Amino acid sequence: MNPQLWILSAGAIATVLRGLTAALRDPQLWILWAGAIATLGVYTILYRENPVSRFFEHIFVGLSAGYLLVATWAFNLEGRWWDPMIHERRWYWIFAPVVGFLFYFIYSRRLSWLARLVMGLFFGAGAGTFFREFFPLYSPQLYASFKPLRPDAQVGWAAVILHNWLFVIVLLTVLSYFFFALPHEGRAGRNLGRAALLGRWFMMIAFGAMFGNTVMARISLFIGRMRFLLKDWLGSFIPWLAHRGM
Amino acid sequence: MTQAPPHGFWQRMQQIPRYYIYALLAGVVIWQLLFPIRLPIAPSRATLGVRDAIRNVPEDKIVIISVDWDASTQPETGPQTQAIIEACFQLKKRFAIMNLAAPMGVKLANDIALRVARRYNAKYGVDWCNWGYKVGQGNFLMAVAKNIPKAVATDFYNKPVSELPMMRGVENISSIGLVVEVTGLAGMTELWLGLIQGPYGTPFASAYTAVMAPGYYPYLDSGQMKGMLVGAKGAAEMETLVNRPGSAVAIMNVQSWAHLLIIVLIVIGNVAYFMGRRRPGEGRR
Amino acid sequence: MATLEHANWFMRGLFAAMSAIIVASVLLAQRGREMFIRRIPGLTAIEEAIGRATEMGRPILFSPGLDGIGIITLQALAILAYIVRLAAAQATRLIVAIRASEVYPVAEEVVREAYDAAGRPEAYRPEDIRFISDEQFAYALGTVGLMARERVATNFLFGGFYAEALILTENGRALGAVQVAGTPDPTQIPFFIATCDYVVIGDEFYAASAYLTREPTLTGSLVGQDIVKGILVALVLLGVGIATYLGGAANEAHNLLWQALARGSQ
Amino acid sequence: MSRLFAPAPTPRLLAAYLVIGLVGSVILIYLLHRGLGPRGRRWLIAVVTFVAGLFYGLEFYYPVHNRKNFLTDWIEPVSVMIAVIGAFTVGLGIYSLCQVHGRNVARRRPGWPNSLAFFVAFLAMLVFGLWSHYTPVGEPAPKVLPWQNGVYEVLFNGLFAPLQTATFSLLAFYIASAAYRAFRMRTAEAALMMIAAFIVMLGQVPVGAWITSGIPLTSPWAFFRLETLGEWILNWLNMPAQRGIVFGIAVGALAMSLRVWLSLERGTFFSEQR
Repeated sequence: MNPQLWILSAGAIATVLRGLTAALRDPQLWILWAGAIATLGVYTILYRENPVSRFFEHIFVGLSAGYLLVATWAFNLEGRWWDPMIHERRWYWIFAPVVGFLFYFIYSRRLSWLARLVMGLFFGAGAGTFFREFFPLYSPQLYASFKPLRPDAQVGWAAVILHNWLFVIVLLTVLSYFFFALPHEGRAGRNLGRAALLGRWFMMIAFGAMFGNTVMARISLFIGRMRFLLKDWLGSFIPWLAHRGM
Repeated sequence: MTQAPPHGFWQRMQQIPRYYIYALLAGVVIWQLLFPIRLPIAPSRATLGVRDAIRNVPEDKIVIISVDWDASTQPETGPQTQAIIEACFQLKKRFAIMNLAAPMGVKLANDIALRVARRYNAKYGVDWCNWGYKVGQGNFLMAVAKNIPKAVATDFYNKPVSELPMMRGVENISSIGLVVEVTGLAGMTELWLGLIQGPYGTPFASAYTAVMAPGYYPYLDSGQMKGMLVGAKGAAEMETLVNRPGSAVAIMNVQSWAHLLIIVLIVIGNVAYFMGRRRPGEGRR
Repeated sequence: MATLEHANWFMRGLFAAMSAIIVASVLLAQRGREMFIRRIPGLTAIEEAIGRATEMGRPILFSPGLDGIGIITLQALAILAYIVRLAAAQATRLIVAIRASEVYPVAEEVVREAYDAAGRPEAYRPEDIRFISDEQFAYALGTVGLMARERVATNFLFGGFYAEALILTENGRALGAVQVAGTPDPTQIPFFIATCDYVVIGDEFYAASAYLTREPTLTGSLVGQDIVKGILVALVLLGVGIATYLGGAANEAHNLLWQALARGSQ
Repeated sequence: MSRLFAPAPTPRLLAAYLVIGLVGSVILIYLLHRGLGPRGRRWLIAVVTFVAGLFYGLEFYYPVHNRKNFLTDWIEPVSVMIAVIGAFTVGLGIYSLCQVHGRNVARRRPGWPNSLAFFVAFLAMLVFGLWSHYTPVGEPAPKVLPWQNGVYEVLFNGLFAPLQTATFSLLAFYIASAAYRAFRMRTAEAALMMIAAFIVMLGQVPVGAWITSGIPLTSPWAFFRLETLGEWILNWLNMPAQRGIVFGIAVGALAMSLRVWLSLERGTFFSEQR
């Protein structure tokens, strides 16, 4: 190993140690260092599946289960069940845990029908809620599709064609793709088949937009992590990095 | 790789190990983080819609920010939440943070709100508050529509919501001026539109991860949604609107070059594929 | 923005009609009436992909997705049964990669019954139904290792897929395998289109299993849904006609259909 | 009816009502279990599902007099009750996790230290999460937090959040390698999708706007500026296609809800007795 390499690596190790000792004194830096170690631990999976990444995976699943319990009690069960039942003495709240615990009978073979009974209650409530949502959610989608196909005072022919005509054609051809009970044979059937094919082509453009956006989303997750490693973590003890204006 | 040993140039081009590509991506990102080439960011119509929706909230009503996101989308939804909170403080609109799913969201958003509130010396309980993660999804929303203090009960700090100064007079959905949904989860918007915005006409705006945004343009066209932030791009535009450029602007600068890299990779990959196919004997195609 | 706290008479009538059509077609199907469902092109792509694997004498891999026992996974297993029948007839080996532990026993049962139905019970090999891992990315990487080791010629991915779908299809493509995928949720479909030979999109997924299983509730429901979609298309055409007649400015205020759909009863 | 649900006047009476309520419901469940055969049970499940769906749906469709009908006042209390019942199911997921990892530790299966790490992390977050919740620091937060709040912050912002962000940020690498090795324009469909993707991708980022910044905004060719073209594709090609998909999903969800509400799933996979 040539001498320059020695000096370079010794310098790097010294910098990291200086940062680590500073971190031990300030809890805020604990968070930074733990975050950096966790991130680098997960990134070892890029090389290949290894014990470090699997260890961090199990830590994450444990923290997630723990926080779910804390959040369910602290923000829900205490204020919305325990206080009304005990402090406001509304006795009927005792039925909530009783019905709630029926779910756990899914694990016993003889009593599992009781779990399906309370699931039936929730599926029924979910179906009823969807019946209530249907028009408030979808009727605006229907009447927003009533676009005029001829120009008027504000809108010229070019805009009408490029917007309203195209809208109606794309909407109807995409809808035609999802008709399954009508055969694609016979004169009318073949036209339906051609409309469905055109609908599938228009959907490819929509999937192209989703593809482009998904690439943008995934990449910004990584850029966000790299910015944390460079600006927040290394930047906390390497001033040159902190002022890069990231 | 079990393919036949590469012989032509294009075959070798197709067999480049993935670690080179990983290094290429990391290199482009680090280069642009350290030596950013800044380009202007022009807010789109959908982002202006969110800012205007916040501005048009009447004085006596509050804004609900539903933070249905967790750390898996933090680089996009974090700056979105921060920019929306900045806009609420700047435009002097009182807001309440809460969420229906992803319980982490309320804690992450609370940390952001505390940091930003210090800059505007806004007080918890007077200018903003945090209802916490509320179980029940549609059932919770139907209860909130009729009686907020009973449905929400206690806030993030375990205090009864009705005791917070800003919540005095906030009885039901008619005292809510705007709902802003920040999320990467499907189904949340349909709950708010179907059970709150549709029935009671409460204005609704959104901030989505870029993955989800294309699917919700129909709700922008129908006017059910006043505006929409699209991923880190929407957050960067909102940051420029409230002139607090932050992590989203930095991400978008790097994003430009990362997108170019991805497009170049796709083009070269396809050229290598099609050129490689012309050579006979490359295996039955 | 008109508020819609309660339905008006038009919505009551429309909802009652739509619900009656769907329920009636399901009940008719359950009482034995034959319901026509067209054969979707995806099934032809599946047959070609199996033919290719038979020609090359290499195995087929099927992934039923990441979800547990539920509507999407159960219909994916119905498609698996169809593929097993075809593969058994051509004596081509089939490997199933499982993620959710509760899906494992159901998948075993479906595959064994399919081999019996194809008249080749001896071809059923229990060790070809493999539980990889219940963790999302470990499942993806484990399945990719399986593809490379078994030199798989054809990949089928039907069911619920999420962010890891890309790892599966990218490596399948790099190994030169023919890939056919299908999932109802649109978010992963762009990546399947970029890497697979054919993709079954959205509700087509349900149509595929209805066509294969002839399950009365599924076929009846699909026929009922088609009629309701017909009603929606009629409403859109009527609305566009009225809007074109009225012209853009007067559209919202005077379009009766618009008012009927917007203004709830007070 | 509302007199029956009035709060108990004194704590001692409350305790009595609670015990009566608890014992009463357990007895009722026991009688149901003994009294009903398989057919009776399936009938009861179907009736409960139907009534729950009818309650929520009918309130919206039933004629109203000044914005109220006979069900309107019951929506809020019933919704709050069902929401809270749902909160009690949180243990289901955690029970199966503890079962899996508990077995790994008990039987020293390979990788059992990781299962132990699961339990340590689970209990640490549970203890420090609740402890710091009940010792709130108020506002503005003091410079030095009480030590248990400090540990909670390190667990949450130092481990929990970064682990999840880092795991999902791996996807950027997979997209980059897939972009080179797997995204092929082999079919016309894939080519059309890729071209639309390129335009939208460049239209969304500042460098895209810079590439076509040469075209002046006023000229008729401004339509072909990347950011305008991208916006047009998103708003006038992607939007109608997505609305077509939304209508498909709406009708599918309506059919699914009707089948669940009327328990019409008799023939399909649901009827398998686990």
